[in-house]
Amino acid sequence: MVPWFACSAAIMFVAGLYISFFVAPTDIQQGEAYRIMFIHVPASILSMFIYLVMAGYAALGLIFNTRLSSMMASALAPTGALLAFLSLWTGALWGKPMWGAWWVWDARLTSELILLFLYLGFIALHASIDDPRRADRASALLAIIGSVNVPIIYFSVQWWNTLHQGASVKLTGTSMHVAMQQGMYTMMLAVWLYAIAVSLLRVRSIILERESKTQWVSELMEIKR
Amino acid sequence: MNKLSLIGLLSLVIRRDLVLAMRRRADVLTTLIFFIIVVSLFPLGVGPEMDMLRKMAPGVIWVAALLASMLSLGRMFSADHLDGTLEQMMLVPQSLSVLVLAKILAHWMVSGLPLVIMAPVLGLQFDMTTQAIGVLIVALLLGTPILSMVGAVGAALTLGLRGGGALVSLLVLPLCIPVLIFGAGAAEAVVSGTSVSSHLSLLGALLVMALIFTPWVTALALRISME
Amino acid sequence: MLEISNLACSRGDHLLFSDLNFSLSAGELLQVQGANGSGKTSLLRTLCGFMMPVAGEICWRGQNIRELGDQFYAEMIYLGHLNAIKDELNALENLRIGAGLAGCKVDDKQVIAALRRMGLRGRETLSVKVLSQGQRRRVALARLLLCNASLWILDEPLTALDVGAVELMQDLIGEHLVNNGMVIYTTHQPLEVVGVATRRLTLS
Amino acid sequence: MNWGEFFAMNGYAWYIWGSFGMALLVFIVEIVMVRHRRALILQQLHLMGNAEDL
Repeated sequence: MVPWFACSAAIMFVAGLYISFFVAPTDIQQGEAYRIMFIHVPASILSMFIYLVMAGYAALGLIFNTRLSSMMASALAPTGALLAFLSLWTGALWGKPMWGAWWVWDARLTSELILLFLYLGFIALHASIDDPRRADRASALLAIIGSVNVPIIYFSVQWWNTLHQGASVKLTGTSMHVAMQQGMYTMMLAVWLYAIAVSLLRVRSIILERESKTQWVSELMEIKR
Repeated sequence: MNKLSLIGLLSLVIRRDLVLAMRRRADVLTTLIFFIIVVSLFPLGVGPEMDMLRKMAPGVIWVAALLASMLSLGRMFSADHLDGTLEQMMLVPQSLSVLVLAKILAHWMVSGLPLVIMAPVLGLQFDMTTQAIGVLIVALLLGTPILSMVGAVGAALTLGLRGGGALVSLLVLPLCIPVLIFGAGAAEAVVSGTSVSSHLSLLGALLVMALIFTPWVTALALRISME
Repeated sequence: MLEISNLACSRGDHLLFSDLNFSLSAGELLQVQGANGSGKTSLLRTLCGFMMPVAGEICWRGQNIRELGDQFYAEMIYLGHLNAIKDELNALENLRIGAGLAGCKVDDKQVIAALRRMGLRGRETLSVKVLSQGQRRRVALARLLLCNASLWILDEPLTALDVGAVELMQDLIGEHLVNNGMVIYTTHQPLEVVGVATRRLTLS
Repeated sequence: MNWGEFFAMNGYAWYIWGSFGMALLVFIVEIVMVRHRRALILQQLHLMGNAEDL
C-alpha cells in the first residue's frame, strides 16, 4: 500500500506545485508571497487533523487495549510534529512580508505552537518509557488530555489577545481564484497522501520492532533470506 | 474493626503528607525561595523603571509561581513510589481518586499556599497597588490549585522515569497556559480598568473543571505507571 | 474462593507465563516457586490488580476482581518487596497510616500490641531511620496483624528476617490459616507451617 | 516570464523559497529517517535470526 500512496503523493505534489507556481495568478493584495499558503495551509490543517486522528487511535488503544492502534498513534506523532513545525516556519516566512513581523501572538499561532509542544511531549514521553505497553497507555492518556486542552488554550489565547490588541490580522482574500483553489486542494491532497504513506511506512517498522519475537516475523525473515 | 470513611481517608492522607513535609522542611523552603529569587531577578534583568515593573508584575509573579510549582512536582509521587507506599495506596478499598485528591491538596498546601502568602510582599516590591495585589491573591488562590492538579497528572505519567523532572515540565507547562493567561490577566485588568470578574470567573470555571477531572485522570495515570 | 483460570501475564512484550490455573480456598497456603525472572512477582502483582493480565481472569468469591474493585481490596492485604515505610515517621505512625490506607481504623493500643507481637517492644516511637533492615521488615509485617484481611499476598516476606522472626512468621501464618485465612507467598527460604500442607505452584 | 523573474518572485524569493525549501527538506529528512529506522530493524532481525541458527 505504501508505494501506491507514495506515488500518488509524488504526482499530486508535482501537479500541485505546477498549479501553485504557474497556473495560479498573482494575488492583488499580497503579491507573490501568498504562494506560501499553498504549503502553509495544508501543513497547518493536517497537523491539527493528525493530532485528532492520533488521539483517536490512542484512545482506541487505551480503551480496547489494541496494540495496532497504539502503534498507529505513535507512528503518526513524528509526522504531525514535523507538519506543525512546517506550518509555523512557513507561517513566519509569510508573516514577515505581510505583517512585518515573524511572529504575532495570535490565537492561531499560539495554538499551533502549543500543538507542536504537545506532539513533542507525546514523543518524549513515549520514548522515555521502556515498557512499550506502559508507553502506549501513558502517552495515549497524554494525547487525550491534550486534545481536550487545545480548544481551551485556543479560546483563552483568543480572549487574551482580543483584550490586549484590538485588530488581529485575518486571512485576506475570501473569494479565491479558481486556480488558487485548485492549487490548494491539490497540495492538500498531496500532503495528505504523503502523511499517510510515511506513517504507514513508519508503523511497519514499529510493528517489526515490537513483534520481532513472534512467529510471523521470523517466518517473514525466512522468506527474505 | 471499623472501616475508614471517605472523609477519614482524605484527612488521613492530607495529615500524613503534611507531617512528612514538615519533617522535610528544606524541600518546602527551597520551592518558596526559588519563587522569591526568580521574581527578584526580573527587575535586575529588565531595569528598575517603576512604571514598567508595575505593569509586568502580575505576569512575572505568575510565571515564577508556575516554575516554582514545577520544581516541587517531582516529589509528589516519587517518594511514595520508591518506598512502596504508592502500591499500598492503590489497594485502598476506597476510590483512588479521593486519595489522589488528598495528595494534591496536601501538595498545594505545602507548595502552592506559601507562594500565595508570599506574593503580596513581592507585589509591593514591584510597586503594585493594593487593589491589584488583592486581585492577584484571589487569582493565585484560584489558580495555584489548578497548577497542582494538572501537575499531578504529569507527575503520575512520568513516575519513575529517568529525566522525569524535565519531561514533566514539557508535558505540563503547555497545559498551564490558560491558567497563566487568566491569572495574570486578572491583575492586569485592574491596572487597565477592565472587568476583573470575568477573568476570575473563568479561572474559577477552570478550577471546577480540574477538580472534577484531574483526580480521576491522575488515578488512571498512576495505574498505568504502576503496571 | 480465589480462582485463577487461563491466566497469562507479560512484562513489556515478553510473555512470562500462560494458561495458569489454580484455586485457593479458606485455610490454604500456596507457595509460588520459580527461578529468577519466572514471573513470581508479576503473578502476585497481577493478583493485586496492578498489572492487567494478557488473558484469563482472576475471580474472588466467583466474581472478577476487576469488577469487584474496592470490595476485593477490602479483603486482601499485599506486602511487596518494598516495605512501604517512611523513614521520617516512627513505627507507630507508619503503622497507623498503613492500616488507614488498608481501609481500617485502628487505635494506638492495637498498633502497639501488634508491634510488640513482632518483637519491637520499646521501639514503637523510634524513628524508622534508626531501625535495621530486619526491624523495618517486622514493622511492615505488623500490618498483617492490624487488618483482618482474609487473603494475604506476600512477596518474599522473609527477606532480612532472622531465625526468630521466621519462626514468628510461621506462627502468624498458621494462626491466620486456622482462622480460615488464605496466604499466597513467594520465598527462596524454607517456610514450614505446622499442621498445614503447603501447596506449591512452580512457574517455569 | 523568464526563469530569473520566476525565481525572484517579485522580491519575495527568500520567503517563498524558504518555505518550500524547508518543506522539501522536512519531507526528505523524514523519509530518510523512516527508511533508516526500517533498515536498522531489518538488520537487527537478520542478526537475531542468524544467532538463533548458531
